[in-house]
Amino acid sequence: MTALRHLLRDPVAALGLALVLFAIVVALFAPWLAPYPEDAFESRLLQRLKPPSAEFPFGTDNLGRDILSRVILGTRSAVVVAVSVVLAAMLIGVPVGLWAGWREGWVSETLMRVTDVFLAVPQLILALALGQLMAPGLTTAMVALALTYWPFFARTVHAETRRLRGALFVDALAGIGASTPRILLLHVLPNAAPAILVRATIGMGFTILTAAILGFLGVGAAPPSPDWGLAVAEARQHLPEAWWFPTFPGLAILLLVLGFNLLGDGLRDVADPRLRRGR
Amino acid sequence: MKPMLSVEGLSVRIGTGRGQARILDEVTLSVPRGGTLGVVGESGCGKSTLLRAILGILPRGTQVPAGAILFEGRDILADRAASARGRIGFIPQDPYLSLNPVFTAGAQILEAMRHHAPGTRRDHKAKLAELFRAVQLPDPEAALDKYPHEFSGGQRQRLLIAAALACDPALVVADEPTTALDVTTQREILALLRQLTAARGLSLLFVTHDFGVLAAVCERVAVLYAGRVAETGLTRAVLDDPRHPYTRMLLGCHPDRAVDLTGIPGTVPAATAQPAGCRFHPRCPLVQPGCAREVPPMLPLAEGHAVACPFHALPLPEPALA
Amino acid sequence: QQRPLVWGDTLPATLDPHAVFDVPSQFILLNIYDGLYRYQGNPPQLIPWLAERHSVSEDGLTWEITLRDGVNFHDGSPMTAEDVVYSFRRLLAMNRAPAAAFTPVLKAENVSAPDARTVRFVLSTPYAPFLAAMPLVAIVNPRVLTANEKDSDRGAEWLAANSAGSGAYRMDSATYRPRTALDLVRFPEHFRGWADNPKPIDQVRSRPVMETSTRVLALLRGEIDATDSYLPTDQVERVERNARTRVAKDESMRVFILRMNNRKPPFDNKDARLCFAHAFNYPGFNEIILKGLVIRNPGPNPNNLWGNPEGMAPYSFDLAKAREHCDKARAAGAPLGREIEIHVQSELEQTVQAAQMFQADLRRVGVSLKIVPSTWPNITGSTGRPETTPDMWVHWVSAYFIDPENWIGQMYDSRFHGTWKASSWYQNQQVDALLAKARTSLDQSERARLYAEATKLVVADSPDIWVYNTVNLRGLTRRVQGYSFSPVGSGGELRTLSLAD
Amino acid sequence: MPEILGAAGLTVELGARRRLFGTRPGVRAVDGVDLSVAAGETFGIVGESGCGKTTLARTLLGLQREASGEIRLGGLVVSGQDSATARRQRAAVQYVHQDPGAALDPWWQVGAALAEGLAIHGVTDRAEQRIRIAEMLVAVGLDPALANRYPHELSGGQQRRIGLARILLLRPKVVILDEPTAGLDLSVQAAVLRLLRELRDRFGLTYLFISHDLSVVRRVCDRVAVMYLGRVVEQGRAETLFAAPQHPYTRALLAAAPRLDGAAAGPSLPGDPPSLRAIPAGCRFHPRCAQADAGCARLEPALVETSPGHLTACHHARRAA
Amino acid sequence: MARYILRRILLALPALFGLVLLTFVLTRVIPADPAATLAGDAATPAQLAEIRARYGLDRPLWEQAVTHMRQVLSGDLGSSIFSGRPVMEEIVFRLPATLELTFVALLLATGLGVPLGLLAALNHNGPIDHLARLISVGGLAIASFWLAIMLQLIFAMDLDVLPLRGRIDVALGAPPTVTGFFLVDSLLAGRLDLLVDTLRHLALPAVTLCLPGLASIARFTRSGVLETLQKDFVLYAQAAGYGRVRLAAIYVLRNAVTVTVAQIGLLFGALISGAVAVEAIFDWPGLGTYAVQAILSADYKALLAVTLVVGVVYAVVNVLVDVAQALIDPRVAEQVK
Ligand SMILES: Nc1ncnc2c1ncn2[C@@H]1O[C@H](COP(=O)(O)OP(=O)(O)OP(=O)(O)O)[C@@H](O)[C@H]1O
Ligand SMILES: Nc1ncnc2c1ncn2[C@@H]1O[C@H](COP(=O)(O)OP(=O)(O)OP(=O)(O)O)[C@@H](O)[C@H]1O
Ligand SMILES: [Mg+2]
Ligand SMILES: [Mg+2]
Repeated sequence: MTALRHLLRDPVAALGLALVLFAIVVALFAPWLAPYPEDAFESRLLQRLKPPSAEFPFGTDNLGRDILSRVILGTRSAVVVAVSVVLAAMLIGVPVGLWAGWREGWVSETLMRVTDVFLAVPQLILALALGQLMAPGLTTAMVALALTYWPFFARTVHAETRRLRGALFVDALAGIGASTPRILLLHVLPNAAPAILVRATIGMGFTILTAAILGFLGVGAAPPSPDWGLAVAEARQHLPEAWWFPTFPGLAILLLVLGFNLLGDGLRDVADPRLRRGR
Repeated sequence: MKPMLSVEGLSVRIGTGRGQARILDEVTLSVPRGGTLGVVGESGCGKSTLLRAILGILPRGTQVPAGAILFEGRDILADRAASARGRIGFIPQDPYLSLNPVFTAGAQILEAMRHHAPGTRRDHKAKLAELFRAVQLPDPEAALDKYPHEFSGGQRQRLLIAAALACDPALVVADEPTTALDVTTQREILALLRQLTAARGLSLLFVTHDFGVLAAVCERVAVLYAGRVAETGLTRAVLDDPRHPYTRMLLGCHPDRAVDLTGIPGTVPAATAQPAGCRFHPRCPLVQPGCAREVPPMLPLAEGHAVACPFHALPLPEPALA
Repeated sequence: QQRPLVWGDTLPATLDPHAVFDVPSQFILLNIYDGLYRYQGNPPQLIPWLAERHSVSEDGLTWEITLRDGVNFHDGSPMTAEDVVYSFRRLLAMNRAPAAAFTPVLKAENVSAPDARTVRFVLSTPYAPFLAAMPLVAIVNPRVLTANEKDSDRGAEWLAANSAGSGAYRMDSATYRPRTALDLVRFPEHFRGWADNPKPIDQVRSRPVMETSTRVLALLRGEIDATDSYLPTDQVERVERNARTRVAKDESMRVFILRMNNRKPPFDNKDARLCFAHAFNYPGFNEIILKGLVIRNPGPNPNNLWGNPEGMAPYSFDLAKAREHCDKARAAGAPLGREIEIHVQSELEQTVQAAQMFQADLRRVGVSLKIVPSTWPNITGSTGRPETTPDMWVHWVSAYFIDPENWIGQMYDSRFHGTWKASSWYQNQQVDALLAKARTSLDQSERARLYAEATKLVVADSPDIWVYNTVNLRGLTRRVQGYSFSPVGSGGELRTLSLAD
Repeated sequence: MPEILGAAGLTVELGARRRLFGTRPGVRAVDGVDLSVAAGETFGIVGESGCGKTTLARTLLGLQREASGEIRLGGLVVSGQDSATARRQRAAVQYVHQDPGAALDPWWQVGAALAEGLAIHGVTDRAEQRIRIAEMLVAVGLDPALANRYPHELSGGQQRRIGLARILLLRPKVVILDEPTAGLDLSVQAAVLRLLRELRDRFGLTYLFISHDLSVVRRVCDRVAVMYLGRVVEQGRAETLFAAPQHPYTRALLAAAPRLDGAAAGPSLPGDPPSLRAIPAGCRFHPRCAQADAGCARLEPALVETSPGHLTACHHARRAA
Repeated sequence: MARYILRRILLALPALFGLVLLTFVLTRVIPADPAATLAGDAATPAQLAEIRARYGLDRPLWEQAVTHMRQVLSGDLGSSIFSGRPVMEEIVFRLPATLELTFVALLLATGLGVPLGLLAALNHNGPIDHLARLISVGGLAIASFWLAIMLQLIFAMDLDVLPLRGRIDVALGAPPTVTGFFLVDSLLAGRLDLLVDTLRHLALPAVTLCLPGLASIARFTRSGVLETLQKDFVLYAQAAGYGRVRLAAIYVLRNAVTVTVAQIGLLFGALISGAVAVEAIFDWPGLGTYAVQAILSADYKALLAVTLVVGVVYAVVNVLVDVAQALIDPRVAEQVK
């Protein structure tokens, strides 16, 4: 709770939180908020590429679909992608980081070297290749993103665990006979949580952006899904005439990623021990 | 003769999330020319804050509602331009943390000299090497180009002493310069400080919480409690015949002194919740109804010995000295 | 000094004319190399190019081609019949894309040069489109190639980034960057001479632009003088409006098709296929999305090719009819309830748009379509077996050579099963027989009849959905003069071009 | 009094690591230490920073593996196991860290931290936990309501008391106190020392008291060992050791301690303590020793009894005795 | 120091080995059949089999992997299946293009990001701090492909001040190749006009690419400076009378940027990834577009080579980063000893 208060005292972080919450609300109620909820699948050829108007506040796209509705509907997939990719990456990265950070010796070394390998592969290229490997589509893109993002969690958690392993309180716990799983799960993990949380929020921003690039390059979300990146990609052919076509989905990406990043930034400051310290 | 430094009625406040912290209140003390004054007190009583005020580096957000700091007769608190930074040398508390790890020892000190000492860089270097020899650093020439981590703790403290002397200060202020060191090293450093101040005729303001160290270095002492001066006087006089109940009880806790280990009941108040009247009254065995209302004035005793307690003549009740 | 002509069309992956055959490689074939025959004009005429004339034996097996005299390669050496033999043998030995039209009927040892000006081909079976396929083959200079041979690769590695031709332009190998930059210099001694073009272009720089949007913008800014010939229809108006640029619109022979895998239920059911065929919004797609810049094509062959039946009626967009067929198919047990996958080439926006539009309309007849983004190699990699071939996919069949064999022949004859062109896995013995006969007959009018017959049968079975025949749209700066289009090569022949000041 | 905790020839290597290319040598932080702590006494260990006091403690505790030597607990040899087993076997020995604040998980309320120790040792009943914690908090002089605080909300003295409470809940026989008064104000220090004495009497504890504050050690310890660079150089009863130190290092150490009367007594000790990475040959103290002669540089002196119950490792001390 | 560098390099080797293996496995299980693409139109199954045999595509996967490893170790990255050219030759001209772009972007990101982060930290929680954070985080949030198109429309089309695409004007032609870096080559050739033109062409793609980097560099600098400002030695330096500007710009910054520099190593991977989209839109003939083309045409040899080369570059950059850190902070190399 104090953390939240800290966060809200920082206007930039508060803005981030507001953006993220707004996006989540929009995502939850998307079908009720969108003026034309069926526009994910409809095509209305006679209304294609109409500029913004009262009827279509964000204009219409190349198949005559309402862009506002599609931006709203797209929020859901953006949030779902962000959350599930980051969760999946966490599921891989956190245990790896914990274990590698706790143990000494070749197991730990090997794990970190594997992490290095994944870090050395350019994320987008790996994602593209994976996109080809499995049927291209949103699921593939998500798997690919999770596979490319887990090393960041592994690194963060590894560093935190290394730091905490040397902390006196961990030593003290070993002193009173606490088992390793107990120390790792009940003490190291919660203490690493702020760093993980910061990494996660930044990761969400990163994921949305990369998913958009993948959509843009044609290996992300499949049409007709109202994916934002896909929309910008589709809009390329209609520029600069239909300026509204890429602009609104582009702005949506900008705002949500901005929200996640600002939130992460704020959390970083709040989680910073310097600000927490003091009696 | 005018004192080298005199602090007059200095108050320092800082706004915090839990209200105003009254860190220093009406602190008055002075360092005579060529003399040494020790400031002792428990953790959090405002020793470092006092030094920061003198050095003009109070943290952001602090207010100084009252008081003056006169250095060589000029108020350096009111008139920053008159602040003779180069003329006040500073020896910090922790030699391990007070040197920038990514610059060589020479680079850091020369940078300060560039601003405050006359002469060229060549002159500075020569002078610094000389100082390094004076503080008995091994291999003084090479020391200029070494990084802090290549020195031991004692050597770093010598380095910092040299740095404090680099701009030919008239006054040196030291903030617990030996707490991070071993006793054996501490003894060396204290001896060095004594020798250097005597040889150069420096005035020294020395902050510590260790009465033993105080006895080894300082002629005069001011005892701080919760941001106020409780007692001041010649070190020997105060140590041999403490008058303030706080001083008496504190000294009674010293392992060399204590008849039995008791401690002082209660705790030091938080800076945000200072009691009214005498700051010590909630813990004082001699407390009287008036203590909670009125701030006791400094009562002069013999030879500049003064105490902020009207009941200083009363004996402490037995349990407190059991 | 005049700014060189900057050609913004795509470059092929390799410059070796015997290694690839796709639309970009035609640019190399037409400008750096010469073939025995060449298509020119629209409708395309097959004109003798390095050849002077040909003769064919009664049984249709032995073809003799007489070469023109006085043709020199870029290195100045004269071209002989032996060089032509070398070229064909190299083509057949490499056995890559352009060889596909010949390998079934021609063995390397059956190409020979009885004299310096005659080349003889002896086919294993009669093959009517033989001559039509001739322009596919570039004649290369064996002397240059053998000099650059490595591990008896017939100079393949070298030729991928160099040239050994006789064409109207020669390339500058030093500045060549694969798929990025190709600089061409006019070859003044080209055998055709330059009399028909008083102001030929001396310097041509080919600079492909990868992104469609960038390509159009680059044209508008004058950074390039020509786009590819598939300008997005939505951009046409804008390019035409610009004072500096124009759009060349030429009816081509390139059919847009939605394939159905006839082996996979529900597409093994004719009613199901007909249901789909009636559910595609042809007018919406052709007239509104593509702004009428295409021509409705009712069958597998392009409209403007011979061999189409008279008065063939295209399928109409009629959802009521579609529903009727669907109901029938359902009654027959066709699993129309399952989600049907349509694979699109995600880098080709039009395939995506068509699928999205189709999806919306199919929903109204209760069929759900799932769009799967994919790429050309991924799809063609999967068409080897019916089980791996997608339910549906979207692509064009371009004009590689001008003969119904290129379209209906290779698409619906079951002997081609396993190739991407025949990926609807259509099987009809009657059609097979008709196509086989048409392939071997040397009588043009008989062939036309046979193909018309086969087309009628195929269209009745509706194995695929044919949507339109392409109008090629190439953005050009107005200083480009003398642009002449032919469906083969898409107007990429530089010889006739000149630059206005 | 019988011995409760003892060590013989205890040697500990730190920082040795097997590497891809050879092994990195470590340092001997503890080098052949013999020790015998009698039940119920307070045994002090003093020495300069880095001389291996903490390492010795952690080894006795079983948190650090010894390289060689023997550890005895209640008459049984308990050395030679891997860390997990060692720690289990030595549950009767508990340790209070040098920095009590850092020894508590900042995310856990102190009550929970105390309960955790109980839970690990099999007391899982919530109500019983609560009762025992409250009792113990009172025993260490704290308000039971403090159980709901986070470590950073406590003062240094309070943190130290919590540290004590945490291990006392485990009913140890021997408590190793690592610099229990470092960084405390005089008044708090006095209270803590008093508390320690009370607890010892009440729970029948034996203390191994590590400190470099000689005034404190003199006051609270029955016997004292002086360590220098990983070795014990002098050991004996506190009164005798402080009154008549025999090793020149002990003398220097005593002389260096600042005294309230301001008088400086005895010789000062020049130079910094040498590093464990470059231990001098012969007597390891000889480069800083005023009495050193050529023999000191060659021969390492053994720890021998120089007077009854008093051991010294110095060539000259032996001669003097 | 030399030992330190050597150790870093040795540590990078197993990672590179793993990378080769990983990418091989990935690329070879992709269903797209290079043989089908190669054989082209109307290829018969027999033709396909023949091509597969020729390229060893019919061998068991592990055997292909061993062959591949052997080839890589002998420095032979193989020939592009699709173009028939040695992959190395294409990379040799595409790598400098990408590196030139990423280095300029990195330079921009550092040159702007560090001062921005410093400014924000010095105004901690002030309006400038909030603004700087908003800007820097905004940079991290903008989709590069979208920004690229917008920049094209504004600066090339509407304002008509910068070129739209490519590395150099077509009419000018590239400088004679020495290093492959046009900036260097045009200087070597003494052609200022080419240098200027190269810079003009670099402007838009480099700005697009630098934004995310700029943002993270600014963020890390900010938090590094904030952290350093809490250190005792800063207080001490203040007491010793350091000038305010000097204190911030040199004394504090040098400590703070160790974190930033470490970040640059990680950032490099992101930059190369970002280059994929940016290169496509600006027609930059670099590795990013090459990788995309390789993927789209199922040219697995080319893709393997690209990932390997990028991996090597990444490793080299990270060794450089380690060295830079050791130079900035003398304790770093010390710790490893
Ligand atoms: N920025 C701040 N905000 C709030 N309170 C502060 C701040 N800085 C110092 N204080 C409080 O001011 C009081 C005096 O601090 P100071 O550092 O001067 O004490 P000290 O006597 O030097 O203590 P120590 O012996 O621990 O160094 C303390 O109670 C401290 O908590
Ligand atoms: N992991 C390690 N690797 C190498 N050397 C180490 C390691 N841990 C500690 N040391 C060294 O071992 C020596 C003994 O350390 P120890 O903590 O036991 O000393 P101490 O007497 O407790 O010191 P202090 O009074 O400062 O607490 C020190 O010189 C230290 O530098
Ligand atoms: Mg202080
Ligand atoms: Mg210790």
